[in-house]
Amino acid sequence: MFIEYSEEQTMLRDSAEKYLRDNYSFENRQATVKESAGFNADQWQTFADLGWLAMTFQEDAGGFGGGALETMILCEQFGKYLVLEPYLESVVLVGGLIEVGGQTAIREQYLSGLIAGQLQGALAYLEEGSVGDPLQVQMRAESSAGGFLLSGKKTVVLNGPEADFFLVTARTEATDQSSGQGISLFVLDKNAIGLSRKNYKTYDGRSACELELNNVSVGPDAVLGEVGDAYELALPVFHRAVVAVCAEAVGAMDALMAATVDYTKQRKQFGQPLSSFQVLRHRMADMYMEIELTRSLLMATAWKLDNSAPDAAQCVSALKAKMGKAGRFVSHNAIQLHGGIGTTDEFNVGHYFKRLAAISVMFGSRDSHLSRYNQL
Amino acid sequence: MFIEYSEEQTMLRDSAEKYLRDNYSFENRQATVKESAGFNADQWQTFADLGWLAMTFQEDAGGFGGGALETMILCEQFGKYLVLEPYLESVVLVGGLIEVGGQTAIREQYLSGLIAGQLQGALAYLEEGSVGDPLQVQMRAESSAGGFLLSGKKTVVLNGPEADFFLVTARTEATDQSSGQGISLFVLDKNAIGLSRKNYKTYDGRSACELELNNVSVGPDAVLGEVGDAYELALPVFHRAVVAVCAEAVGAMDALMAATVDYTKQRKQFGQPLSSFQVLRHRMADMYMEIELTRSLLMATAWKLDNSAPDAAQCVSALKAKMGKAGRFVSHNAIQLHGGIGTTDEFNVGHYFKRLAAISVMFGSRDSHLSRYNQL
Amino acid sequence: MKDSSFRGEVQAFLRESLTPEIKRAGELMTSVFSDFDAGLAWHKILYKKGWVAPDWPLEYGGTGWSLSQRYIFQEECKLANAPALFALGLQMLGPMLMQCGTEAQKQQYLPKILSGEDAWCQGYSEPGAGSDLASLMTAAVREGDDYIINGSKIWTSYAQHSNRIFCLVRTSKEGKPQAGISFILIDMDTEGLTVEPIVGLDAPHGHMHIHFVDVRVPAANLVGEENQGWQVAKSLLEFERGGHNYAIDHKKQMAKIRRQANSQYSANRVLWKDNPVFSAKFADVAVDALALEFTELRVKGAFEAGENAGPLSSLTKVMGTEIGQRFNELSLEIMAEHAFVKQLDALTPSFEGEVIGPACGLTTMPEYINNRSATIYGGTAEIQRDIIAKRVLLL
Amino acid sequence: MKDSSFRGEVQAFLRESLTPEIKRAGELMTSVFSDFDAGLAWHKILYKKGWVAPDWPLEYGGTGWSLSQRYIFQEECKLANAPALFALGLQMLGPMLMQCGTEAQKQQYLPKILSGEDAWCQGYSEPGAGSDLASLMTAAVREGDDYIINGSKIWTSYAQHSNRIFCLVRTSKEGKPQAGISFILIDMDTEGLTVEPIVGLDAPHGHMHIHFVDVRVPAANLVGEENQGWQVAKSLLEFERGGHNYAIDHKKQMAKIRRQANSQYSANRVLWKDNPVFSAKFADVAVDALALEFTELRVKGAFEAGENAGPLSSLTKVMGTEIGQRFNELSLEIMAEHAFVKQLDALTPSFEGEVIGPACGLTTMPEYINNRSATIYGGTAEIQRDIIAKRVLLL
Repeated sequence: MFIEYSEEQTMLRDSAEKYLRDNYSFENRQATVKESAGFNADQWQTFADLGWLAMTFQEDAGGFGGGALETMILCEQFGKYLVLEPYLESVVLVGGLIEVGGQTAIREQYLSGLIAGQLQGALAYLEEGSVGDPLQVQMRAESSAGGFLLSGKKTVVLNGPEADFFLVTARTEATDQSSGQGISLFVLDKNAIGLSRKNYKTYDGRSACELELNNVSVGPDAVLGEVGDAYELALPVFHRAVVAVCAEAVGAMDALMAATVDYTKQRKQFGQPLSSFQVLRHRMADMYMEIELTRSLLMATAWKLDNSAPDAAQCVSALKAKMGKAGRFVSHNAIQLHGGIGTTDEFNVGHYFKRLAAISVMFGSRDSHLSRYNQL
Repeated sequence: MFIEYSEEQTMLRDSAEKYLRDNYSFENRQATVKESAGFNADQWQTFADLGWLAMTFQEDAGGFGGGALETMILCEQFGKYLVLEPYLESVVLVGGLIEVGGQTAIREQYLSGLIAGQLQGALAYLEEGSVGDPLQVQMRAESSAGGFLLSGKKTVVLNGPEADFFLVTARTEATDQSSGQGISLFVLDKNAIGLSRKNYKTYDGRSACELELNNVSVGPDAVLGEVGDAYELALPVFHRAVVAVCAEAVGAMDALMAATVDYTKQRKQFGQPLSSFQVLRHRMADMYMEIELTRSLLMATAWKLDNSAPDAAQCVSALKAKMGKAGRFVSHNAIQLHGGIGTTDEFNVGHYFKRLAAISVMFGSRDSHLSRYNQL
Repeated sequence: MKDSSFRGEVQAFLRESLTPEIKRAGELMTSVFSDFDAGLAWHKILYKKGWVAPDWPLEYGGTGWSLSQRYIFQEECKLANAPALFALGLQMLGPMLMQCGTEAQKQQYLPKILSGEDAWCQGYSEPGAGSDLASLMTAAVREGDDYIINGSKIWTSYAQHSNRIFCLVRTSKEGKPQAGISFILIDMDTEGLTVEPIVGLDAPHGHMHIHFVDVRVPAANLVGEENQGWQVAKSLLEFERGGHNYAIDHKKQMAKIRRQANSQYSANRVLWKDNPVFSAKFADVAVDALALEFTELRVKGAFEAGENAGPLSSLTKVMGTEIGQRFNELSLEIMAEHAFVKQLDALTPSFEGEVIGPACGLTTMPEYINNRSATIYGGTAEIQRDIIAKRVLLL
Repeated sequence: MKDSSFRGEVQAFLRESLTPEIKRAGELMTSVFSDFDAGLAWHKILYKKGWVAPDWPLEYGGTGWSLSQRYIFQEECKLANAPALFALGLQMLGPMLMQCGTEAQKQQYLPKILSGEDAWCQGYSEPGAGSDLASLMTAAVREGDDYIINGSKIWTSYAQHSNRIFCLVRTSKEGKPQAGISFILIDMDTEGLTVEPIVGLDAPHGHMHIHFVDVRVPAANLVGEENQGWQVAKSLLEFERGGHNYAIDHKKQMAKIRRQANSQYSANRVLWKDNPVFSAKFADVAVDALALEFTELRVKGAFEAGENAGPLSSLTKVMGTEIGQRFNELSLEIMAEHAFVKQLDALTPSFEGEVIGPACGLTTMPEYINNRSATIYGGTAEIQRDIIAKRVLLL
């Protein structure tokens, strides 16, 4: 398995890199963070115009048929430039779930809008007290007049404040509360009666909300996939999402590595550049090794997902576990080597650090993936 | 809890240090290793003459009434000079068990001989396949004519080849095989009929044996403590033994630290002493910190055992866990900083390393103690 | 008094005197600093009780407690969630004035440090001089009975709340860089002195950038001789390194993690506290924290015995801060996405709104973020290891 | 041929050709070296099959396999417990002679490396020149058509089994230390050359100390020009670093640990494989090993694409050796006291006695011991990190 990029893939990477370098400065990014919207709508429209949002959907859904490798290529650049726009939330997760599970009507209603940048989605699957175990779903969906009545709460719904619609997990059967069986996935309009949300910002500069449903009524066509089968349905989408965030992490780590090398070459202490101190040189060598090892796992995992390799799921867990370790090591040391300035808001280093902190715990901690790695 | 040594304790440490410095050279030690006996009988006799073997026994047993602190003080010096003589096996373990559990006749038969250096004992408690769980005892002790018939095998009986008698754990009740209940401790003469042994050397330069019992008959007076109660009986003795080996480890780490500092100051590479390379300086600083942290735990644990502090058992597990980490870090880096010469037989560094490797897994691995630490 | 009954007395006092809002300020600390107002309120309560400066000699307003009692007092305060006092006057300048100050300086400043009337901040670091303090450039030029000061200082914590600052300034460019430095006391309202915030990563308690433009300070405000400031500062740094009891901070952190692990679920419907891998990791750090606690007690024991405990003080700084950071990481693992929610207003003790998500996760992310600087300020972890190599191992 | 059918062919060959004793030698390896005689026997079997030098060009006796096939071959050999070949001729000297040797040298030496008739050892390190190879002192002085060599070499592995040695010697003291070094081929039976064992820590396979007293070597044995030996050696070192597939070693180690964890008990009657903390630690290292495997494949992919994979080769050396050491530690944790038993005779493949304790623990301690040197020889882990900082990060 020697990975080679196709010409199209190389072009995608280069054009994404060039666009973001020219049009996504850290200063503008920080200005966006300070605004109430979670991201910049013009940027999002441009992403759509560039075809990025369509990239990974099947051709019959209006996409370009890309796979995990394309997701990886884009997200690596998003990570490098600390892109705030909700590609992960709206495209990878929500778009991905609708594509695999949506009936024709739902696909038609939402997919083209997502791809065109005109609709935003958000996935609501976490609940208070059990974010470490997304199978502990207490949200109830009771059968009612052919449809369902949904009640309960969801927490930390990323991109929720911007979403036109939500995908919500709820328990349709009274199975064991931590079982993967009996969970269903519903599409809900943001204006559904009985739905309320409380919006806030996150430490990594995005927006999220708490969601409360109070007897929200939906029709039977609001179910994605089969009733009770959300876990099986969502698994491949979550695999793709892990590739997306780990690619973002690799891009962020690359940026931190470059910044740290630059800074230590310029900053003098005790009459010498920091980069002349052997301890710091070795620290940077260790950062480099952690990044490259993660990159190797990332590339292999994306390739294996696209090729349906039998060990693809195991690689996903290996990747997420490795990213957790590498992300901490690299970001902590990037700050340490920058000294005080690395802890200020005006310097980009701390913002990469916060994003890596978030990614490190999303979709399962390092330990939970290590334990899955052993079992798979 | 600010530990201060008494005058007697300071004297004990100074005199042990002086005796070993003057009389226990590495060259002589290595000559002993190459002989068939596991240690030097003259040294052992001198240890007895100096009162070291009597130090920690109660006065009514012919001892000086010392406790865990005295054990620690002696063993730290033993570690520093890589002493081969079986103080741990014969005095701390076997002597300690007889003192807490032996009936008058047994105490009279063995204790004064142990203290005088004329008798050697060995504890046989490990069995093949389950050295990580000493409660998995398969050795059987069946009641027979008022006494017991013992059958089964024991593995890695340290000091076994030199022992005049053995303490052997055996299951007297058909309780769950990993239960602490139902295990009894027996005294056996080395010449008991049905007892056979296979002697060998260990990597850290000591002697040990496999023990096989085939219907070995013992009287009811051969039981230490109550029948079925060996676990409770042995626990405080094992606590003392953990202090002993960890003190030995601290002494060994001190010796490695000093050797590494010396060597790196003398050895030149690329025109400079190794000690001028910042990476190696920091490595040595880390070695120092690991040693001092372990030393603090060691002193506190010994003190708490002597004062029957409620958290003494928890400190024992903390100590053993910490020692496992520190011993590896210090010995691995001592070798690394010595380079090739650290891997040769003629240099003492590798021998400290091997002893620390052994101690790190004795009486439970680091992880098993971390898990005990949480439970205690 | 026996330690146990002393402990009882401290506990009783804390039960009585810690108001809910002051206590809340202690709970909500996300760095070594607490909410300034709450900290000051607590300072005044302690002052009234006569317990505000246990480390000071009795003659200057100390308590006369033994080292052991002082340790117990710190421990009980921390575990009862008393907020940290803003300590630069009490822990740094005060002891130094007792040693190097003139009689007039002592009489003028010490009582006001004790009472809380004066709040002192510290002007050491400069934009060009971080760890390499000796290269500082802020100049003090003698003019008659005054010095005229020009330059700037950074990372000055709580300068916005302080009415006075103690500074290192350059009074000579001759000789070694350390040789031309002086130690001087400045009123914050002196003309030409301005304060500008440095915006931290979501840190509710900012550090400040201080600019000096022709700031005129009486020469009588010099502590020690001109050009002797380095020696003065050095003794302070030693004090700073040796004086803090990290093990007590760790106990507070561990208590918080236990609360989190007792209420939050990891995979397979297992509470984090029952997750064996998490447990082992927690025990790993807890064992190091325990080893550090006993090391800090060894340091105290050595002090009490009149020995020099210097060699161990870089160790306690390095290990204390690194262990604290490891606890922050464990906390983040448990709280996971709950820690993403940014609610800075809820971190002020007077906040009366509703907290989003589990309350035990409110401080997780800002603590994790803020605590990265613990291995940077006061001598980086790297510099501490350099010191151990040089001064302890004599390499 | 498709990779999968190639793999099948290799497996079939290994099933047929690996005799129990040769296989036993592979199982009993406790370092990168295997029992010399068994390794040589295996060498001759591979030679007969035409598979002894897959990395060599076809014209010199290689196999013409793709990189991927060569990787599969290595992997299958290792996992079938084929012993390591004594590789200094095949992996080091051979490729270098193809590049820098004269036609006569190629004709004289390459066929005998291939056949196993010649066993080559390496004379680089000296007592005063460990990592700092450029400071070597062994002198070669020209005298007519010969060089007269005086000095000594250490850490020469399997010199006792070798009939030839390639050495770096000093032919000039002018200029930079690297400038005066030459590369020369020496017969081990030359007068004045003596071999003395360096006793290792219970290592069954010793390293040797070689002394040269007026050893006369024909000048025709120089490889490359006089004083150009550093360039020759440097290309070899690169080769050594990039050439080894550590991930394959790790798979063999993991298979061994799984056997141990499936048969040995940790506390509370739990097999080690079912101990969640051990499992997590094993997975932690296994994930790094997997990441390294993919990195090695990236290196191969880059080679195949004609790119320079140099930057990653220090990485694979550092991580490959450090991961291997972490596996050794896990193994020791499982085997615990069983690993204490010293039975060096049982480590030779011809041993017919009874093994004491579980057979799966026989190699645990000597592997743990021997593998400490993996981060020392061939450029220490510290030097590899220096190289990454300098050449990759351009610091």
